[in-house]
Amino acid sequence: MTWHKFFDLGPLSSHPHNLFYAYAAVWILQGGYVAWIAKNWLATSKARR
Amino acid sequence: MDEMVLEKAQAAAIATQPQTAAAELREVSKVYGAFAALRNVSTSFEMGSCTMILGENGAGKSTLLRMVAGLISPSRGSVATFGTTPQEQRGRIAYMSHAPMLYDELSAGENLRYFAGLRGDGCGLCTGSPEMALRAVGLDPHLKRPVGQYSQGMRQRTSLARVLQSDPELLLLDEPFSNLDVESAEMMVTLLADFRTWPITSGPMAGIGRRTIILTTHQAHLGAPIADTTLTMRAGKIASVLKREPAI
Amino acid sequence: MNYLRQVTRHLLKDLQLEWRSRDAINGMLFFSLLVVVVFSIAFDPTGNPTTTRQISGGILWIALLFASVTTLNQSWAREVRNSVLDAQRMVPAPPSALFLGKALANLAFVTVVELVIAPLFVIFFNVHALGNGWMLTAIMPLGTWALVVNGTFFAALGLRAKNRELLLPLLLFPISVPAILSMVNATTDVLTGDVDPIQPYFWIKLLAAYDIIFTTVCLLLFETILHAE
Amino acid sequence: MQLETPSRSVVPRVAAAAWFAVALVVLAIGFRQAIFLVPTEATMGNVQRIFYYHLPHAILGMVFPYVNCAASLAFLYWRRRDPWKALGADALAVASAEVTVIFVTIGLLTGSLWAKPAWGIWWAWDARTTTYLILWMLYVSYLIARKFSGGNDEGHTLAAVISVFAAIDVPISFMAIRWWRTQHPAPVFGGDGSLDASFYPAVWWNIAGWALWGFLVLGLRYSLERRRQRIQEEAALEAIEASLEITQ
Repeated sequence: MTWHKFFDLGPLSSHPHNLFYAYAAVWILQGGYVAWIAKNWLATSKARR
Repeated sequence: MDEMVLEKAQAAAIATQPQTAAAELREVSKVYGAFAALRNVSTSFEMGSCTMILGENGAGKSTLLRMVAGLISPSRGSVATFGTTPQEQRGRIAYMSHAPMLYDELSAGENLRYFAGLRGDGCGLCTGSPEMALRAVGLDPHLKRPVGQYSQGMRQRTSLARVLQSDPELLLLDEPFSNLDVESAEMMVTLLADFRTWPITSGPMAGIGRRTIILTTHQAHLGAPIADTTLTMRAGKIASVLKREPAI
Repeated sequence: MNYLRQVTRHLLKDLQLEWRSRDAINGMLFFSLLVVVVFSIAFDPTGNPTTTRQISGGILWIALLFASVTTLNQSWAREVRNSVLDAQRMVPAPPSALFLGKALANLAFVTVVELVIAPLFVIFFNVHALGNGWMLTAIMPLGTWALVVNGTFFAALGLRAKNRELLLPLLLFPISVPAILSMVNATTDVLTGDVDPIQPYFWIKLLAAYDIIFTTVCLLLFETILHAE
Repeated sequence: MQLETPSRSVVPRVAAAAWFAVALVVLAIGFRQAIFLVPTEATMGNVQRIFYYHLPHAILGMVFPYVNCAASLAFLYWRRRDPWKALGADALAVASAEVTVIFVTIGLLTGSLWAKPAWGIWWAWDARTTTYLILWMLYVSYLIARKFSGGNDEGHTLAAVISVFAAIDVPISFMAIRWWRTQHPAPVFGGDGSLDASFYPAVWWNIAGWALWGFLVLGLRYSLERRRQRIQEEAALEAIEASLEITQ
């Protein structure tokens, strides 16, 4: 498999693009959660000063 | 022979716990979020004393009382009643709040019989029956009306009967005179003064201990006749302690 | 022995309170009646008798589940009124007796509702058991107890929380999934009678196991939540 | 109270950064294996590669609930004995519950994206998906209940009790749903049971990578909660030590 195929979103009636969506969803959710933690971490740092 | 053993046990009890206070708070704080209801309070309530706690709303009176009753635990510090935790001494402590703590749908007699039953069979015999307790506070034990239809004064008296029938060695009263007319309040004071003279007949302090009362109030003049210690609280701290001979 | 006597005292007290006020049973009765009627409007039971037979077990339990949720919060509300709960907490007796007494009282209330609703159910949905009808005498109490024991516990847990009306179903429904699965399947199997008779036995056993496990956990943890303050 | 001197806080930060780097490297290797190196599955084609991200999340989603249960039991044990340790256990409990929800959400989402090409439907009520949905519901309701019951000690206790219930319920509902679904026709699940050895590198690297990531996130969330608790403690201490504003 190649990068080109990975990002190939294709027509919506077939589902090869689901692979991309699945990987993207994983990273968005995991990354978003970590970002949320980081945001709150900074907020607590401010609160302490 | 039995008497000898008993006397020895009593002597030992006196020897080992001469300073045991009825209730003792050591550096107690209670924090709700960023609000401190109690702030580093240390005090003790002598066995046989009657303490009146004065203070404004939010001064921490009720919190202190509920803590001694074992209903809330301190955020910091420790509370001891009769040398151990309040939870272990439930049978010897009674607590009466300004809410009646009775079921509205049941009559006074039914309420009291229910609570007397919950204390188990051993206690029921020594305390005097619910009927006696109701007579003591001046209510008709055969009254069929549910508590929900009582007047405020009658409810308060029923509430007092509920705590008295459990024969407590440490009696905690939160605002017992609130919503009472002067006459009822004076009657309650007389009852409490009488209660202090009752001998203790069971438990480790049988025959030697004396009953302790802690009450909170706004109306200092009502509690003054029985109180030998007046404790004033302000913003979660004890502002002053005043000891004197009680009038009654 | 003494413990049993305590439980009986709490139970009798709750029955007496309910007898004097009657808010729980009346509310539940009407509520479950409403659910049954709404479902019969939505599904047209006379037109499709087979489908009705297949889904009526589920409808019956959903009606009872929703009805008991409305009551379970109320059953603790009467302890909170006048701060009686403080008096209960000061009593030198095992707190689990209070819980058990109240759960048994709630079981009695829901059973009364079942006894009234069941004949109505038969009339409205035109169902009768094609399998072993007597099995319902085991399924109904076991299923009701599964709902009531956890429901009473979570209602007590939500006592001091905000949004406590919402909190109870929120906790009760997910936790009750295995029980709901068992009782609905067992009831459906009995009503349709088209599976081999071993199947409902299996669900009854699972339901009984669920009851035993969660009753034990509730009794063990009730003291913790009563004195959580 | 001096909380964090810089010298003390450097070590965990460096460790966390190193862990983060390792996790990213392992995940990169896992990604390369899953997308480029492992052979394409014969019947499903490239879409099958979702599996390499789906499986680690599904497995780890079953691990964190046990962390949550253990932490809650620890909280209940320490609650009266050592409040600060108990708060730590509570922080771990909330962190693991949130991480559980994140992982199970991803497991459900990727599963659904795979189910569409594999089975032709987005959602099949088969044993596995149903049990994961129940798992998800249990921990979401745990988090909502936490929110409702307030951030005080009482709320933590109630949350710990709910967590124990959820942890007991998880295996029971898993069994019940499995037994339930075995009598119904369910979509046949081909793949992970009979996985060819040539797919192993992608599976193992990704499981390792996501486990490293998951426990790191758990640690980060835990220390964030710990930090919040410390700020709260400071605020409480300040409230206790605040001087009386009333002139004596």
